[in-house]
Amino acid sequence: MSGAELVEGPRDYEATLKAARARAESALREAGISFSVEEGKGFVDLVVDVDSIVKAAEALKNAGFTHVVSVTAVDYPKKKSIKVAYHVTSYLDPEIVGGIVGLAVYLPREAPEMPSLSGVWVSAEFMEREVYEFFGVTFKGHPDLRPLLLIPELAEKRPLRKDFVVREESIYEGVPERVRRG
Amino acid sequence: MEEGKVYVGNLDVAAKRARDILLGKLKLEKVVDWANAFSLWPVHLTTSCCSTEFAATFGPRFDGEQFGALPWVGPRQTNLIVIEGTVTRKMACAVRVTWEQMPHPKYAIAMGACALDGGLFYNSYNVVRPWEVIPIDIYIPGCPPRPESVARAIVELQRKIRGRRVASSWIREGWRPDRDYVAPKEDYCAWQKTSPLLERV
Amino acid sequence: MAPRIGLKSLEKRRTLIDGVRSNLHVLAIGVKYFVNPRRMTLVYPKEYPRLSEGYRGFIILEKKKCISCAACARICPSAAMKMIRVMEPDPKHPEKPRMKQYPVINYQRCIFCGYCVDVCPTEALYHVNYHDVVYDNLAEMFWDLDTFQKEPEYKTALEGRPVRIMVHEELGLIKVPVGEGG
Amino acid sequence: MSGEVRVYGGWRDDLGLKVIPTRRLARDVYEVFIGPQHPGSGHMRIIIRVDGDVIVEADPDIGYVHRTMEKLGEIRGWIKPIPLFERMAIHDACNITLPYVRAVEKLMGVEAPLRAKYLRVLLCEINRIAAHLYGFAIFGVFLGHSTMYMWAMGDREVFIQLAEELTGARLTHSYPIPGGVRRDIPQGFPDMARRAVKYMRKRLEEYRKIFLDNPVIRSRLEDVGVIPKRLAAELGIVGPNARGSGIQYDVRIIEPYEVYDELDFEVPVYTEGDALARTYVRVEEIRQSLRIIEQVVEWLEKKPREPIVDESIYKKYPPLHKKILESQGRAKLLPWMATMKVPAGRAIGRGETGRGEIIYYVESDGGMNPYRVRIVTPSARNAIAFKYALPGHRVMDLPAIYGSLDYFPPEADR
Repeated sequence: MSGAELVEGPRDYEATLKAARARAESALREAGISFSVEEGKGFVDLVVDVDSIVKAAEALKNAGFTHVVSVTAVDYPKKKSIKVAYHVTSYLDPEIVGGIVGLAVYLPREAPEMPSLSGVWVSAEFMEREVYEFFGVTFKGHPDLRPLLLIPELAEKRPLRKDFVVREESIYEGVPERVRRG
Repeated sequence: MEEGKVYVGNLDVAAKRARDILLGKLKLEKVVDWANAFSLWPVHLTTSCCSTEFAATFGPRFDGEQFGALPWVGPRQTNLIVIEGTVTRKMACAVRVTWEQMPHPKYAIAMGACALDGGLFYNSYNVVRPWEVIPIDIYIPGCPPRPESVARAIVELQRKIRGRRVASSWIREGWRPDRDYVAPKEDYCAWQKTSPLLERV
Repeated sequence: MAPRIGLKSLEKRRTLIDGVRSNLHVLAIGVKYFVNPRRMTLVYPKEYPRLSEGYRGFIILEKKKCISCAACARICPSAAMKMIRVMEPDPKHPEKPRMKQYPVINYQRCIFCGYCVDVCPTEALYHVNYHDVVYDNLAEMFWDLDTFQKEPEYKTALEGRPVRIMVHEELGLIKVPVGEGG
Repeated sequence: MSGEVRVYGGWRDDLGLKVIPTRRLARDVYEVFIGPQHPGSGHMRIIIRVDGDVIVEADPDIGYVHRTMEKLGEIRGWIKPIPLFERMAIHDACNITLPYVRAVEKLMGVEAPLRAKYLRVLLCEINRIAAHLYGFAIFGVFLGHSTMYMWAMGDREVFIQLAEELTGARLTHSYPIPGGVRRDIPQGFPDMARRAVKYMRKRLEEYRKIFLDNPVIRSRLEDVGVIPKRLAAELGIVGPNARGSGIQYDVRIIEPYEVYDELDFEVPVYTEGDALARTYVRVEEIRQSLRIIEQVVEWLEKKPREPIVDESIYKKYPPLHKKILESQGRAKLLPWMATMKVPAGRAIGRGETGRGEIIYYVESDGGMNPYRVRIVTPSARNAIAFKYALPGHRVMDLPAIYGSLDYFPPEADR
């Protein structure tokens, strides 16, 4: 890695993202994996099938995406699915450095399960543990799947799912009697 | 002394004798309170982000040492606990264990909105109120409080100790007459016993 | 005029002379500050910093200006600002009392972000420029409407004299005593 | 089994990288629990397994300050999460909230005026310096170098004073809002900032002598906790820790936000990857931040004052608000902001905080609350470095490595 291009100065992120997207798409196509694209501002998600996700991850890793920046899970109770997106990028390849591409998969909300990608990207290990405790997604083949941030009894409740409701106080609520009387 | 227990030296008896001499014979309550007020040693327990301001209090600009307070590492050698911000469910155990390790007479200051009523995290599922875990003497509002506020809390605590004879009466009675002893509402360490974290191979 | 990346590497210093020289440097600095110490410590509470006018300290209500719009309570991120309803004489019809709502504040929760002051359409709320007030019980910290209109007792001002903190080119922070007026 | 785990002398690239299985234990290996109440004031626990006094495995047990930011971010509207997310790293407040604000701005389609952008950069750099100095102070505590603690804490106050004059709060500024900032610079601020810059430049020379080139410190940091370049890239560690390992990455260059592409500064990268290199990166960054502050202050002084909020907000201002903005430089908020709606969409906002890259994934369904806010903080990504940097070192190197990684638990746990 010469990295000579980096030293030049500020880079155009749109161009980087375009290059990263093209690189990822061609890598998936070469591996014979079908995918659909979901656009976002500042990144792009490539949605694949659960069965082909390990192959897709390996293809992306070989294409130069070195690490995972975020394993993002979103709960959609209406669609009865949980989306898990591995947002990956590269540190070493000057052409795509910093361009965020998501490798996403939709899982059923009841008993979501998918193969762990921490074998491909080591940096996903802690983030997968996080998704496990907050959403209840089981990662098959994860070396060490246990709650990371929460105590076990709270992790059982899967707090980031939409049916775990945390209520805001209203603007009249919670005033003690002494204060209300003035 | 209890049968079957090994003590190194007879500390209990010595402490009782010292107490009888200091408070019984010599009537040195004032001296005891004065000495106690100017040797507040906060334990180095950081529960959350107010620790940045707590560190600043003992930095050069505000210099907490001028009040006779210096953060110390081992809980066994300290007598003041400053709850620096949010106490989470996982941390509550550490707070309680640290508090129980500290020798009497001991005091607690709750620092910041999170340590009073949860502050921004009042409806968070992972936050406990520290006054449910340990009894608190002084509350400091703010998020985070300024270092002067922490200094003010230490000054107020010193006044409270000297004005209400807190330390001497505590030593004599063995408990704080001006404050009910707060037993924790639940066993905050329960999760550790069942935690998969400690699973053995 | 553009940011760039600068590749550097550490200078290794392995020889004995280097080590001795560095040690002497350290000692020289120690001697320098021993001879010419630099003191920035505030002797609290004998002196206390007079904070700038824009400082976000305790929030006080000017009831006359309040129009009961509840914008402050709605924007409060920690739900510390609450609305209470009180009966008071109507200026237009003195015989008929009317219901009006006013904010009260819970200093157990307030985070001093100043959103309420900044959102108030009539400037009915303002900050005092001090912050070091402590309490020894929780109930006192939920201010009722009367307390909310009075600035809290500032014990430090009774005990000490104010100093203003300035940034100095050589000494870092310096303190300058302020007179009675400012 | 134990032979597989015992790799003494740090990780090297030619060993190949694999996940360290945490639960494998040899019979003669002892477990040591460090924290959460420990001298280094880190509110986390590291469980290490030692063979003699050589660390064989490290298992960072984090989550002691998990305050459920992501969940609370979903129920508090769009503007209230700014003070909320700020609490992740209150000594780096502007840096940590700005990416969220920028993500919301991307969704709303508004942009801050140029002056507000400069003000944001100004506070970001002041915060960056203060955050690095805080890191040094804690590093000093870790190494038992109490002079460093006192010096860094004292000099940090200079920059806190600057931030306080600018925003009205010591640490928790809640400064950027979607479409602008909350305060303009007060009278006399540029001179004050210049004095602070001059002061800090001189101090950095003394820091070098008393801390960085101090033979005692060097012998504790040099070649300790080496993270090679490829390992750093695969672990995805960020900020000064990555740049200390030769990774040429800084969000201010990769995705220049606000006005960073118009400013003249350098991003220091060291190739050694040890604890000393990481420390040197931070010192260099302070020096570059001082340069940025100088440039920004000059710009702010030269250019005439203009509204520091977006046109769409400014034109809704009643006359009283306009008067306050002119006379006090205080941008008022408008009541609808508490309940505003943001168009549906998904955006990633990122920025370079003192500790590295922070990423906010913000998803909106067009409602009054964000549908999902995913936050990946720099410390959360650096946490994994403990697992790979510690094995092979002696227990007494743990404080040096821990301190050099500049790990801040409230930020990592969110």
